[in-house]
Amino acid sequence: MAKIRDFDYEYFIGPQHPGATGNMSYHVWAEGDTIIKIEPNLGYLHRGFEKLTELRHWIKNFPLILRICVPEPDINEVLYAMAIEELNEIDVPERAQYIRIIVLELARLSAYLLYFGGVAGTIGLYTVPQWTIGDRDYILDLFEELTGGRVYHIYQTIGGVRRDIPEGFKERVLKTVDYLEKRLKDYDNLFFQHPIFEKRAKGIGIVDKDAALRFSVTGPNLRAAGVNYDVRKKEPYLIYDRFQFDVPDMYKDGDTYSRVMQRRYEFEESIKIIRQAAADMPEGPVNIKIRNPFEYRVKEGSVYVKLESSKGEYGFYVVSDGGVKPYRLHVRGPSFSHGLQLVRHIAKGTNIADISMILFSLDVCPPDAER
Amino acid sequence: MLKNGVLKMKNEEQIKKDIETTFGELVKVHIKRRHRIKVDAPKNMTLPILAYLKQRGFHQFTLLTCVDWIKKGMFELVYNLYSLDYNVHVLVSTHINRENESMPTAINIYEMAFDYEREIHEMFGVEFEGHPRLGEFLLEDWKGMPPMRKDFDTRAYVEEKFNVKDLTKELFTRKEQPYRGPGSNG
Amino acid sequence: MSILYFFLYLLLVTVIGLLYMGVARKVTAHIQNRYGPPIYQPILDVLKLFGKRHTVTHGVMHSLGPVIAYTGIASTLLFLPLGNHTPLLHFKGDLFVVLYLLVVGPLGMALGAGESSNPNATIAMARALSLMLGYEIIFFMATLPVFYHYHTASIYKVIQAQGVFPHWGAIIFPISFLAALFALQGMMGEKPFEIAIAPHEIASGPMVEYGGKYLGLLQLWHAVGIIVETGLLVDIFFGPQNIIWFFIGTFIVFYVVILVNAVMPRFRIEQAVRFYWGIPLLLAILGILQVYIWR
Amino acid sequence: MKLFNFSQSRSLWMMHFCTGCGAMEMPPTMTSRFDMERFGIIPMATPRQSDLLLITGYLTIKTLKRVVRAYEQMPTPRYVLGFGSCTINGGMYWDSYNVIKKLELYIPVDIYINGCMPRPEAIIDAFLKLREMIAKGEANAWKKYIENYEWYKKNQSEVFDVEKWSIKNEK
Amino acid sequence: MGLNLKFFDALKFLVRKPHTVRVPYEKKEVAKRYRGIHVNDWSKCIGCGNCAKICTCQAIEMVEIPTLEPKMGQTNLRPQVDYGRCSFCGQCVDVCPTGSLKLSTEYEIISSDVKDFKFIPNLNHDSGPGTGWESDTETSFLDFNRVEMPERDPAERKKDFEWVLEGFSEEEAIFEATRCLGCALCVQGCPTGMYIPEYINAIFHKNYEKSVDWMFVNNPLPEICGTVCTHRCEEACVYHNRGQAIQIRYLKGFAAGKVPDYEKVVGISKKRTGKKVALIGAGPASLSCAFYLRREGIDAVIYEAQEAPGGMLKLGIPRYRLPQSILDKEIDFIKKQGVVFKFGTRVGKDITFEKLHEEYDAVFIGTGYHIGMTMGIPGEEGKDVFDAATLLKDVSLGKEVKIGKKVLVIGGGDVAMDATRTALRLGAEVVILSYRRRYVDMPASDEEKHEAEAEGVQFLTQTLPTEIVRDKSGNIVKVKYVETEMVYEEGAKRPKPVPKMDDVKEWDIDTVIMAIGQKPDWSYLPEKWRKMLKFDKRMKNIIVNDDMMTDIEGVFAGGDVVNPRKDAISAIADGRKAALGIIKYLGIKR
Repeated sequence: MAKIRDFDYEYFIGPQHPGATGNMSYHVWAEGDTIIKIEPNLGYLHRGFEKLTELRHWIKNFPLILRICVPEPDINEVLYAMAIEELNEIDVPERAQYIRIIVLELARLSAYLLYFGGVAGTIGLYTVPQWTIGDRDYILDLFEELTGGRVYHIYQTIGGVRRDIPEGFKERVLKTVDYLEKRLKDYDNLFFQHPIFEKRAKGIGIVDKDAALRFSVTGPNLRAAGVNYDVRKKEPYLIYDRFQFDVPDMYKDGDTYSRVMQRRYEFEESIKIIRQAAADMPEGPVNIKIRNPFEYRVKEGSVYVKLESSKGEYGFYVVSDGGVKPYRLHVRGPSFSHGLQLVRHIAKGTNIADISMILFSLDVCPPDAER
Repeated sequence: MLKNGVLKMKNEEQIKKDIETTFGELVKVHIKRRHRIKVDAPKNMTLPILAYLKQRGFHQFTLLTCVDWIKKGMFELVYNLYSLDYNVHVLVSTHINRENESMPTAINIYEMAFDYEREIHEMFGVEFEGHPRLGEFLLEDWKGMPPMRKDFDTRAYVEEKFNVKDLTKELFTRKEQPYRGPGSNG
Repeated sequence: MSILYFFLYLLLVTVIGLLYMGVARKVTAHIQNRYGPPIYQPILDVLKLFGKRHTVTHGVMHSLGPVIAYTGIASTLLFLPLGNHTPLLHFKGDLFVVLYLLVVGPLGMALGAGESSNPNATIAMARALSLMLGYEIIFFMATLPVFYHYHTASIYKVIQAQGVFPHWGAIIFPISFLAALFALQGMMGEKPFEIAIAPHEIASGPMVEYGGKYLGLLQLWHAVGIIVETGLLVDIFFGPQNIIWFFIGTFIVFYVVILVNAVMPRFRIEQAVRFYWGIPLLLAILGILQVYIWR
Repeated sequence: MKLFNFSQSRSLWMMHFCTGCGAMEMPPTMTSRFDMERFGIIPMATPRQSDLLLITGYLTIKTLKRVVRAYEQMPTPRYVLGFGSCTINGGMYWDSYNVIKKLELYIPVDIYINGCMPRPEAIIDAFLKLREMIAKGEANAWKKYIENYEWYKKNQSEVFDVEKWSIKNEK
Repeated sequence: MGLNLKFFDALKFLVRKPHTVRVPYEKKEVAKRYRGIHVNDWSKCIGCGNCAKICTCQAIEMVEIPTLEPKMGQTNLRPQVDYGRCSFCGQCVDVCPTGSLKLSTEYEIISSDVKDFKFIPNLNHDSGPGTGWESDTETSFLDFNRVEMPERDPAERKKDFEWVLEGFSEEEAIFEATRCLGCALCVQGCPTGMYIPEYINAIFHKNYEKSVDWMFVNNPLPEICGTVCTHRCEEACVYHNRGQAIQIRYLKGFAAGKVPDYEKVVGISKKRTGKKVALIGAGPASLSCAFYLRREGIDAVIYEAQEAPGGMLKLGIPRYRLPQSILDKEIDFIKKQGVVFKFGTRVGKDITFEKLHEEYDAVFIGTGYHIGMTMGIPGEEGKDVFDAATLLKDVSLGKEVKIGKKVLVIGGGDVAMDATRTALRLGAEVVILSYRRRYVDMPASDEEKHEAEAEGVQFLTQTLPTEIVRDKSGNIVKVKYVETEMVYEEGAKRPKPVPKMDDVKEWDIDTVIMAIGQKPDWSYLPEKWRKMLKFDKRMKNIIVNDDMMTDIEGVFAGGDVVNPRKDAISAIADGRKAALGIIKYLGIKR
């Protein structure tokens, strides 16, 4: 029982702690059960990606770059490809765009399933992670079939995707999506409408509209605070402007419950997008030839590209000096805004019992903040 | 993919005009494409521009990044701001000397700059005047040159630190013949 | 002789308790859409823990904690009849002794955990003890009508008095039984009252600094505790007439407990205590009122 | 002893310490699709209770300090499973300035699985192999750590300040 | 607390069968495209090292396999994969030019020993075609289609002797140059071992002067080679295994053409050593030899029987293939280096070999094959029967040659192609090419065959002329021929043509050109000297040592008289090698 001046406890959440989101640690000062101060301590996952990308050819960075965000690696690949395509003014074939949409939305589904499991796990509802992560495996099976890898897909390339979809893949996607939709009812019963969950989650870890804007929160966390901001709608990248989908806006409280439920309804919207993309997918080529991977050059310039990940706005700032390697690549991870400064702000005064639920509900993913 | 000129860029042009009229000729504003404006500003004008933009409703401090232009001997700091109302990213870029020059901190304008500045300080060694805590951020017990600088050779560092051999050597290279035959020009 | 008898008794209860734990894991696994470990898994776990060579202690009290806990729960067995057998010790009012001894376990843990200087353990013990405030009173109040009804405070007597099927405490006092079930959930530290362990919040709480043999002892404590706690409920509300009946009874009660455990998240500590002082307390009071009305 | 080895092999409590990418294939392995608990392997929240340390991928220097510390807190016999390419020879991060390259220099490793990251099936196979080794009494890497303590400490001190990060009263 | 108890719904799973895959008792099928452990088909692998180059993790190392022999377009290196690095991205597969490397559906290596994770993959794990991560020409990063060289319209071009090609535009050239992976296998194909990846890379960077600088290291006639070379390098090119090789030849021609003045790039040697060397014949071998001798300050004097330099480049290759301007440019540059040409001086007649041997420090024989052979069939004596070498020589030198309207060309080599096309340009209306083997067996290069066909030459393969029938005035009227049959013999490399002698057919022909081969002329060499030289079995080629020196001290030889590959680039290579040999022989320090 370490006494630190006025505080009762000095206390670590992580790096080795089931309640920490990923491998990051929070240094907590608490008085009794109430947190007085919290200080994120990052760097456990710092691999120096930005340095490593500068040492590799443009194409060689694809296997590397996606490792930044483990739960949803595809966003990195797609963003990186988008950055190159924008700098080099490449038109991506239509079919590749549709495949990208399907991949991105499937990745979102899988990230959300992991998220639901994570949040439920923090309050001890261990059946939910067992279900959701088990069901997530069916999405991974789809990925494996499409891309050859379960988690790291390395499927994108400059100007498209590396392989066309296998035969019968669309049907299997739709089947899996149907299954997940069916299972969502089970999750509703056990988790989303569970009275104890509602009791524990409501009014906890409130990020109201002001705080959300002040701390540059993005993504579902911002939408749960009542700000309707979705990159897919505001600045439709790829071909998101062709799909009919809504951004759910029934939750405006910004508390843990809103954040979870916001994602639960976005889950359904993603399923809608996948169905449309599978239905509308045209025939045609899926990539362009880059001809020589060792001499591929990107025109001089800088570009900021962003997309909507399951955690928020994910952006790449890419600088090219016209060479075979990127000159500078800076990753803007959504966790940088809602995992550090925001946590410092909102964790004050919360109960130790809730802190890990709050962190999980914010969906703090340390690797995208540390890189 | 959105390209220049596909749609009308009313917001972008208005902001461009406003910044130009407010800050005069020293500040150069380019509309890079829809939703993206780049502002090249001298160092002393940067923070006023940020303050001005904040007041204009650019609530989101998206990113602070630094680019090491080692040949020019400059660091380029890029403040990336976003406004929900205008739906525009403004990238305010400024250059400072690589050595012996510091930048005033932006945390009084944008709180979010706190951690970004810590990161830039750690990775590039840029000093931010007035920042309360520029300490260790991602690295622990790091000694020596900040790793993201262009002149930091990570492979050589790894060879030495982790006792790994021959990283700097490419594993497959064509054997260069040093002598170029009698046709050699010199 | 009776000492030997006691140890046999203890061994039987420990093994069966461990098997119950195995069943719990298996059942939970099935609800979670998977197979789960074999039923004898907890026995292997304990064997392994006792085989660990190198263990660390944080002082005498830290090592003593599990011992106190285990001996506390083991001595409870002295008073607990497994069916219609005479327990090794029984006298008037042994219920109170049992209820008291049940507290020894957590207390021992509290002492040990306090020594370990790990904030997680300290928080956990604070939680465990405040949770006790909730369920102990409910449990006591829920059992009160039964003892009152049979005019005795001896568990053995109560069993004998209950006799066969329709004369069970659970049928005569269903409201109290319900309250006792609520209390049992908390007493066994199962969800939604798994607050003291809470791996996601405080890294398995009191056990955080225990390893090896100490942890093995705590596992045994838990195993015996399962039988003792469910057994107490069965003894009081079902009046088991023989040992098979007793174990069937405890199994059914335990099964219900783990089913609830599987579909529940955990409360926050003050929510749990508040919960106990809500409906269960009401039920318990209603149970007591029932005795009055009955008469 | 045999009984102990057997029960140890059937009951491996792994430390809930997930670092790096490999951590992403642990949830599927642990949860219903592959269900690791069938083999008696469950995650444990603290090093004191664990037998098995999974190094699921790369270790940054900052994490290595904690890993060594956690490893030293684990009761013997303890086992280490190196997961994926990164633990073997640096993997993807072979030229990263903040990631260690060869895990075996810093803590002894019983078994490695290749893959980036390994599939759940491979993970389970590795567990089964480890289980076999333990049952036969072959998994003795933890003894190496005690025997070659100085050597490991020397290697560790090359990447971080051991004095600052060691626990005095434990070995 | 609400009364929502729907969560008990979850208990329904108690009675359901879990969806767990009970590994290892059950197996989940691995996806077909799974990226597992590498498999390398050694029968296809050429050891180009591109997999090692693209590997982000430096997991792949090229290891020398002593049991393998390096061949043309193939090294004895094979990839060794370190699974302590590999991240299974499959980029090595997508960049593999031959498609030998793939990732199989096997994924497991479990071991306590770090060493087990590093091995050389071969076919051990393969689960068969169609499984694992494979790449075909469509999915590969590489583009297996070359940029076609633009040609003039066949109907137009066959009317004159202007160059048939139009040349690359800069854009096309750079686009084509992009394809070069820099693996340098082509260098093995090139007799003179040019720095091909380097100069192509320089072209990619639009740095043509740098490019030419690289070329001059071992080829003083880059633009000529860039136009008419037999481009063995392209056969060795990694793209050749599954698609079209890079247009190395034309890229070279393009870059050399972009540099109007070589002097700026290569400079002129001002060295003087006082030694002098005589070179017999002004063909590519002598030109090359003379150039490199001059670079080291040795005086080179070339004796040439004809009035123009270039040897076969000038006399054998028609102008529509190699324009005079290119020839002039390169030979002028060699002249500028200070090489002395003595035209119209036939050794043996105008000056004796002994004298050369006495006067000069060394002698280089680069006389080549310039006497056309004939078939020896009835009726070949007389007018309107030409041998191709003479015909081409006369045409090149601008002499008037008269041929008929219906021309038969016999033979299937490059010279035969040149003869047919020259005949067309000389006004022939029908040109028939007769070859005794099949079309695929023709030694002529594919381009020339296609070009000739496009211009309207009729290919009659598997035919053998047996007699030339003349009328009373000696004019040819007919050629009798028989068809042949290809017969495979045990142990033979290729099938042998066997004529069906009993079925004689005939063509209406008025001119016959024989292009069945050439031979050297040794008449200038006195008997005494000839005896001192060592020849091969067929008494055609001189045998030389590694320094290109013959058995006579100080007499070097090169080009067609030495080299079994009768092409310009081999001659250039020989010349260069001989120059190095002479420099060594004369004891000049570089």
